[in-house]
Amino acid sequence: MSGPALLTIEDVVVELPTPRGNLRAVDHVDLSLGAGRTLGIVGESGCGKTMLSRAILQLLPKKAKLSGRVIFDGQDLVRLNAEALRRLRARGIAVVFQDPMTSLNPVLTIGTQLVETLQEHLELDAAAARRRSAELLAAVGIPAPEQRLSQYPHQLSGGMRQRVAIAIALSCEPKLLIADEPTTALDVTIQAQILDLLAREQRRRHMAMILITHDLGVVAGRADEVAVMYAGRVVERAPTPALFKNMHMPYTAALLAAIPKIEAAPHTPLAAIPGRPPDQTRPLKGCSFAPRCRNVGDQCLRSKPALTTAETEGHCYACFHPLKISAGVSA
Amino acid sequence: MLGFVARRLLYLLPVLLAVSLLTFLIASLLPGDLAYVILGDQATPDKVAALRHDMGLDQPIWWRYLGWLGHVLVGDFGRSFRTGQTVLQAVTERLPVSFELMLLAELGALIIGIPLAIACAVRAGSAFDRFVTGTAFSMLSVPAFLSAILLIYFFAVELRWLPATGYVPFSEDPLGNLRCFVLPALTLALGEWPVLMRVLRSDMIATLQEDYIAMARAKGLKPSRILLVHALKPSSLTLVTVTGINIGRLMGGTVIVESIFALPGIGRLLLGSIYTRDLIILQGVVLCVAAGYVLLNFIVDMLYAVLDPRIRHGHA
Amino acid sequence: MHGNPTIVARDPLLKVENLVVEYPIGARTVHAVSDVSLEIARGETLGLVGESGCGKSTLGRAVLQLRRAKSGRVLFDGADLTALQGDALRKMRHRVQLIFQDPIASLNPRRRIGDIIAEPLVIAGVKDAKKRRELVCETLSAVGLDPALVVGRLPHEFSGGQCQRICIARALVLNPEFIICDEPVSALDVSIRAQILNLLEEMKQRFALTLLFIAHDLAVVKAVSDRVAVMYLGRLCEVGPSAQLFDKPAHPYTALLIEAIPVPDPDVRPAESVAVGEPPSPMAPPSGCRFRTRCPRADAKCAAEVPELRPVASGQYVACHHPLI
Amino acid sequence: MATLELDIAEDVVVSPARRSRKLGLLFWAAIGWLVFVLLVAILAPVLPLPSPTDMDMLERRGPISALHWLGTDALGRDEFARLIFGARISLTVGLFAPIIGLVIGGALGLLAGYFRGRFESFVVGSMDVLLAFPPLILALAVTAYLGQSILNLTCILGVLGIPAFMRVARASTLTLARREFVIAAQALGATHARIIIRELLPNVALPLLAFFLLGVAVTIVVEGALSFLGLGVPPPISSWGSMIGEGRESLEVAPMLAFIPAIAMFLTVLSFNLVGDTLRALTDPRQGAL
Repeated sequence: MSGPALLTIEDVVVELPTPRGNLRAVDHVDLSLGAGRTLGIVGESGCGKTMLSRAILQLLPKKAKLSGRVIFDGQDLVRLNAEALRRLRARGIAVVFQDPMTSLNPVLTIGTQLVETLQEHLELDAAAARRRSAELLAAVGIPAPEQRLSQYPHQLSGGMRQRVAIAIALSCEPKLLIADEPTTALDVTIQAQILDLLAREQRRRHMAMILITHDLGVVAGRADEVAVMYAGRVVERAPTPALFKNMHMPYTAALLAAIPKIEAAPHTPLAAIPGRPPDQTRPLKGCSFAPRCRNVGDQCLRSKPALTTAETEGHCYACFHPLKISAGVSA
Repeated sequence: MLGFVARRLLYLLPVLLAVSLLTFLIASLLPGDLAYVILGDQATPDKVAALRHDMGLDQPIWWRYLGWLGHVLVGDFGRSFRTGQTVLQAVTERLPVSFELMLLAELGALIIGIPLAIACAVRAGSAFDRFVTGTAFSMLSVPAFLSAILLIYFFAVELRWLPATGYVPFSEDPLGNLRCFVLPALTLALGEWPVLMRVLRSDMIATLQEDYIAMARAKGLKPSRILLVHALKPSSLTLVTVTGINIGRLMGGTVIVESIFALPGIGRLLLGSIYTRDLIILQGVVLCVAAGYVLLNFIVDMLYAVLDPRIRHGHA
Repeated sequence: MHGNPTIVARDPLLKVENLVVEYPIGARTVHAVSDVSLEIARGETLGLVGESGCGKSTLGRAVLQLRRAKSGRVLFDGADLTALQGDALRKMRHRVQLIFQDPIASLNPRRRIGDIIAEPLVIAGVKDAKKRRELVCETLSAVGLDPALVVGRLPHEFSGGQCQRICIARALVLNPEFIICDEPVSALDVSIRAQILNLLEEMKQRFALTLLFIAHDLAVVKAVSDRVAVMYLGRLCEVGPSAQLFDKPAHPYTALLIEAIPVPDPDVRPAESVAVGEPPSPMAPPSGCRFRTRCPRADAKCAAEVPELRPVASGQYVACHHPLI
Repeated sequence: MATLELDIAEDVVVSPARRSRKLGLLFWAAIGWLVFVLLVAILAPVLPLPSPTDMDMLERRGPISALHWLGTDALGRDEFARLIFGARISLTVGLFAPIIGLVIGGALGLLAGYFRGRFESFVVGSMDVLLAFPPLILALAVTAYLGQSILNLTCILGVLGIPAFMRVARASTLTLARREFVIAAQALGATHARIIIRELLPNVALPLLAFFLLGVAVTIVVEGALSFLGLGVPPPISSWGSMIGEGRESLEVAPMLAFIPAIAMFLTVLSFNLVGDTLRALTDPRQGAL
C-alpha cells in the first residue's frame, strides 16, 4: 500500500461483561488503512463491527476491557492520556452514527452543536464559528443554512439530520472518518444521496474512511477494500473486486448468495444460511461459522483458522477449506 | 407555543371550577347540620331554623353553591364566626410565612439533591453511588414529623443552637427570622431531596447512554461541558415535572412543620380551623390552597414548555 | 373514481375501493392513505413497496379494519368488511391474519409459546384442549420448530428468526385464506431473512394462501411477489407484474427507487444520484401528483391534475401524466 | 426445498436472557421484618400482653421492667402492648387503603389506557381534579367533616390513592397497547375483555404490585401524620403516629416514648419501600432504575 498506513490495528480484543457471562465482542482483529482510502467493514448484527469502531475511537463503555494496539498517525491511542486523546478527537478521527434521530442533542440548536465543536478545536470567535457552520451546512447540501442554525434537531427530517451529523464530523478537517451504518435508518433514495455526499467529501478532502454496514451492496460500489466480520473476528479481507469475484471464505459466499437480487426472477428460492447467529457468550472452540458451514471438516470443529494471505496481494481469509473459485458466485 | 398555552389555560378553568365544587361538596359531608354546629349544643330549634334561613341552608344545594361561588369570585370567601376575620384576611396574612418555608425547603432540596444526583450518575454503580442512593432511599422512609422531632431533639434540646418554636417576621429581624426557619425548612428539605435526587440520577444515567453523548465525546468536548450541558440539560426537564408534583407533598408537609415549630402559616390556620370546628375558614383555606396548587402546577407546565424546545417548536 | 383499473382476470379474493385513511395529530391531519384501489386474486402474492411514511402499513391495518377508514370499501370474498361491526367482524378474523415487523414485540412476554399459538384456537371456539395441543404441535413443526422444546418456553428465550417462525405458526394455526405480512423480514439479519422468506413461500404453497407482502426493500418484494404495487405519500403510483415492472418501470418514482438500490457488484458503478430532495410531509401533501416536487419530468399539468391509474402495458398500470413507457 | 432442518435441536438452548437481578440481602431482610410485623399485628389479641389501655397512674413514664418490657407512657399505659396494637392500626389503614386505590385506580387506568378517546379524557380529567388538592390537606379536610374513625380514614386515604394508581396503570397500558402483540390479539378477533385480561393484565400486574407496596409505605406515613396531629385515629385507639405525637410532649424527659414507635414505623415503611422499589426496578428496563 502507498506509504505508511494512517491507521493500524494490531491484535485488538474487546471484552464486555453481560448478565449472561463475558462477551468477547472483538476477537484478535488486525486491520490497516492508508490515507485517503476507504475500508468497508461488513457483517451481520452482533459480529462486533460497531464495537471495533468504538475501540478505534476509544469510546468503549466504561465496563469494557480493551487490549492490543490502535496506531493512528504514528501514535498508539490505547496508551494516549485522556487529554491528548480528547484533543485528537474531531481533528484526527471523526464519527457519524447510525440513527440520526438520537445522534444529535434534542435540546440544543443545530448551531450550538456545530459552533461548540469548532470553538473547541479551532481558535474561532463566535461570529466566525457561526459563519463557518453555515458554510459547512451548505457544503453537505442543506438548503437555507442560516435558518437551520437556530432550529432544533426534531424540526428536521432523518436525511437532513444525518447531513448535519456529517457536517459536524467534517467540521475540523479530520484525517479519518468512521461511518457506522450511516444510512441504515434512512430510505433507499435518501441513502443514495448520503453515500454520494460521503464519497464526494472524502475525495475532496483526501480523507480516509471506514464504512461500516451490514449491506454488501453499500460497500460494493464505495469501498476500495472490504473486511468481512463474523463472531468478533475478521474472516476475510480483500480489495473489493477480489472479495466479490474471488472470495475464499464460505461465509462471504453464503452471505452474498442469501441476498435477494433485483435482477433475479420472482420466486427463485434463496440460498438461506441455516442455523442461528453465533452466541458470543458461549464461544465455540473451533471456527464460529462451523455449525452453519457447508464445507465444514473436523479440523474446523477443533481449532480456529488463522488469517492466511491468499495469492493476490492484500487478500487474506480465515478458513481451513477455502472456496477455490476464480470468478462468479458459488451456490 | 401560544396554542399550547391557550389549550392548557382552557383546560385549567374547568379544573378550578371542579375544585371549587368538590370543596363545597365536602362541606355537605358534615353529619348533622352546620347551623347546629355553629350555635353549639344549647341551640334551641327556632334559633337553629333562623340561622339556617339567613345562611340560606334551606335552599337547594346547587343554588347555595352558585351563591357561594358568586361570592368567592369577588374574593369573599366568607367570614369566620369564631374570629370574625374574613378568610381572605387570614390567608393573605399568613401566606408569606408558608411561602417562605416552602421556598427555603425546595431550595434546600435542590442544593442537596442536584449535585449528589450528578455525582452518582457519573459514578453509577460505585460505592459512593450505592451509599448516597441508599441514604436517599432510607430518608424517603422518614416522615416529616419524625425528622422534625429528631432535629428538635438534637439541635434544640441537646445542643440548644436553634429555637424549637417561635417566629420573628423578616421585616423586624432578618437574621432572627432565618434562624427560626432553619429547622422547619431543613425538615421538609430532608424529605424532598431524595425524590429529586433519585429522579435526576436515573434520568442522567439513561441520558449518558444516549448516542448524542457518545457524539459529544467523539467531538472531543471537555468532560465538564458534556456533563453539565449535553447531559444535564435534557435530564433537568424531568426535574421540573417532579418539582411540580412535589409541591403537593410540600404543602402537606408545611401543615405538620408549622404545627410542630409553631410557625403562623396557612398550615397552622388550617389545623386551627379543624380543632375549633371553624368550618367557614376550613372551606376557604382548602379552596385557596387547592387553587394555589393548581396555578403552581400550571406555571410548572409552562416552565417545562419553555425549556423543552420540542414543545416550544411543535412539529418536525 | 370510476371502475377499478387494476382488474385481475381471476376472481379477486380481496378488493379495496377508493380507500381513504386520515388521522389527526394535534391540530393537523395526516393524509396516510388517499383514494387507493387494488385487487388481490386468490392464491396471488401482491407486493406493496414504498418508503417509510408512504402509508403502506396503514393501508394493511385499514384492510384488516384494525384502523377505521374515513371512506371507501374493503371487500373480502364478497363481504364488505368496512360495513361489519363487533361480532360479525370478529367472525371474519380467523380467515385473515397479520404478521408484523418486530417478531419479539409481537409475542406477549409473559405467556408461554404453547398458549400464544393456542390463543387463536380458543378464540375461534375450539373447546377440546387435546385437539388444540395437536394443532399447535402440527403447526410448530410445519414452521420448522420442535414443539417439545418450544411449547413450554417464554418468548425472550428465542432469537428474532425463531420468534418470527412462532408468529407465522400463530397466523397459520387457524388455516387462514389471506395473510398480510407487514415488513416481516426488515428487522432480521440477512442470513435469517432468507430462511423466513423461503418459509413464507413454502407455507403459501402448503396452505394455499393469498398474501399481501408489505416492505421497503425492492429486491425482497420482487423475490416473493407475483404483482407489485408502488406507493408514494398515500397514493399508488404504479401496479404491475413484478418482473415486468422492475425491467421497464413506467413511473419515474419506481425508476428512482430501482436506480437507488445498492447493487452487491463492484463493477456496477453507483449512478451519481441527481439531487431529488426529501419526501414532503404527509400532513401537507403537494397538489396534483404528489411526487412532482421530486420528479425531473414534473410540469404545470402535474401540479394541477391528480393523475389516475391507467393501463400502460399488459397488466401494468401507472398514475403519471408523463410515464416512462 | 428450502433448508428447514431443525435449528433448535442443538443441545444448548440460550439460558433465560432476562436480567436475573440478584435480590440481595437487604431485600430479604425487608421481607423478614414485614412478615414479623404482620404476624405480630395479626396475633396481637392472643399474645400474652397487658391491655394497652389500662392506665397505672403510679407508674407514669416507668422504665423498662419485667412487667413493662418497654416501660410505660405518660399515662402509665404499657408501651410494649401499645406498640403492638398500634402496629395493628397502622397496618390496617396502611394495607387496606391502597387496596381501594389499586382496584379502582388500576381498573380505571387500564380501561382508559386501552379504550382512549372520550372515556380516557373523562377519567384523566376527573383524576386531575382530585390531584388538584395537596393529599394531606384534603385528608385533613374530609376527616374534619366526616368525623374521625378507622373506616373513614381508610376510605379517605384509599380514595386519595386512586389517581396515582390510575396514572401508573394507564402509563404501562399505553406503552403495552402500542406493542404489536396486542394488535395481533385484535387481529385474531379477541374480544376487548379477553385482550385486557389475557394480554394486558399479566403485564400490568407487576408494576401495579410494586406501586401498591410503595403506596402502603406512603399511606402508613400519611396516617401517621394525621394521627400525630391528633386528627387520624380517634383516641383511645392509638397508632404509631399518635404514639409519636403523645411522646413529643415528653421529649426532654423520656425521648424513648417517641423514638420507639418512630423506629418501628421507619423500619416498616423502609421495608415496604425497599420491596416495592426492587419489584419496580425489575419491571423498568432502564438501567440504573433503582
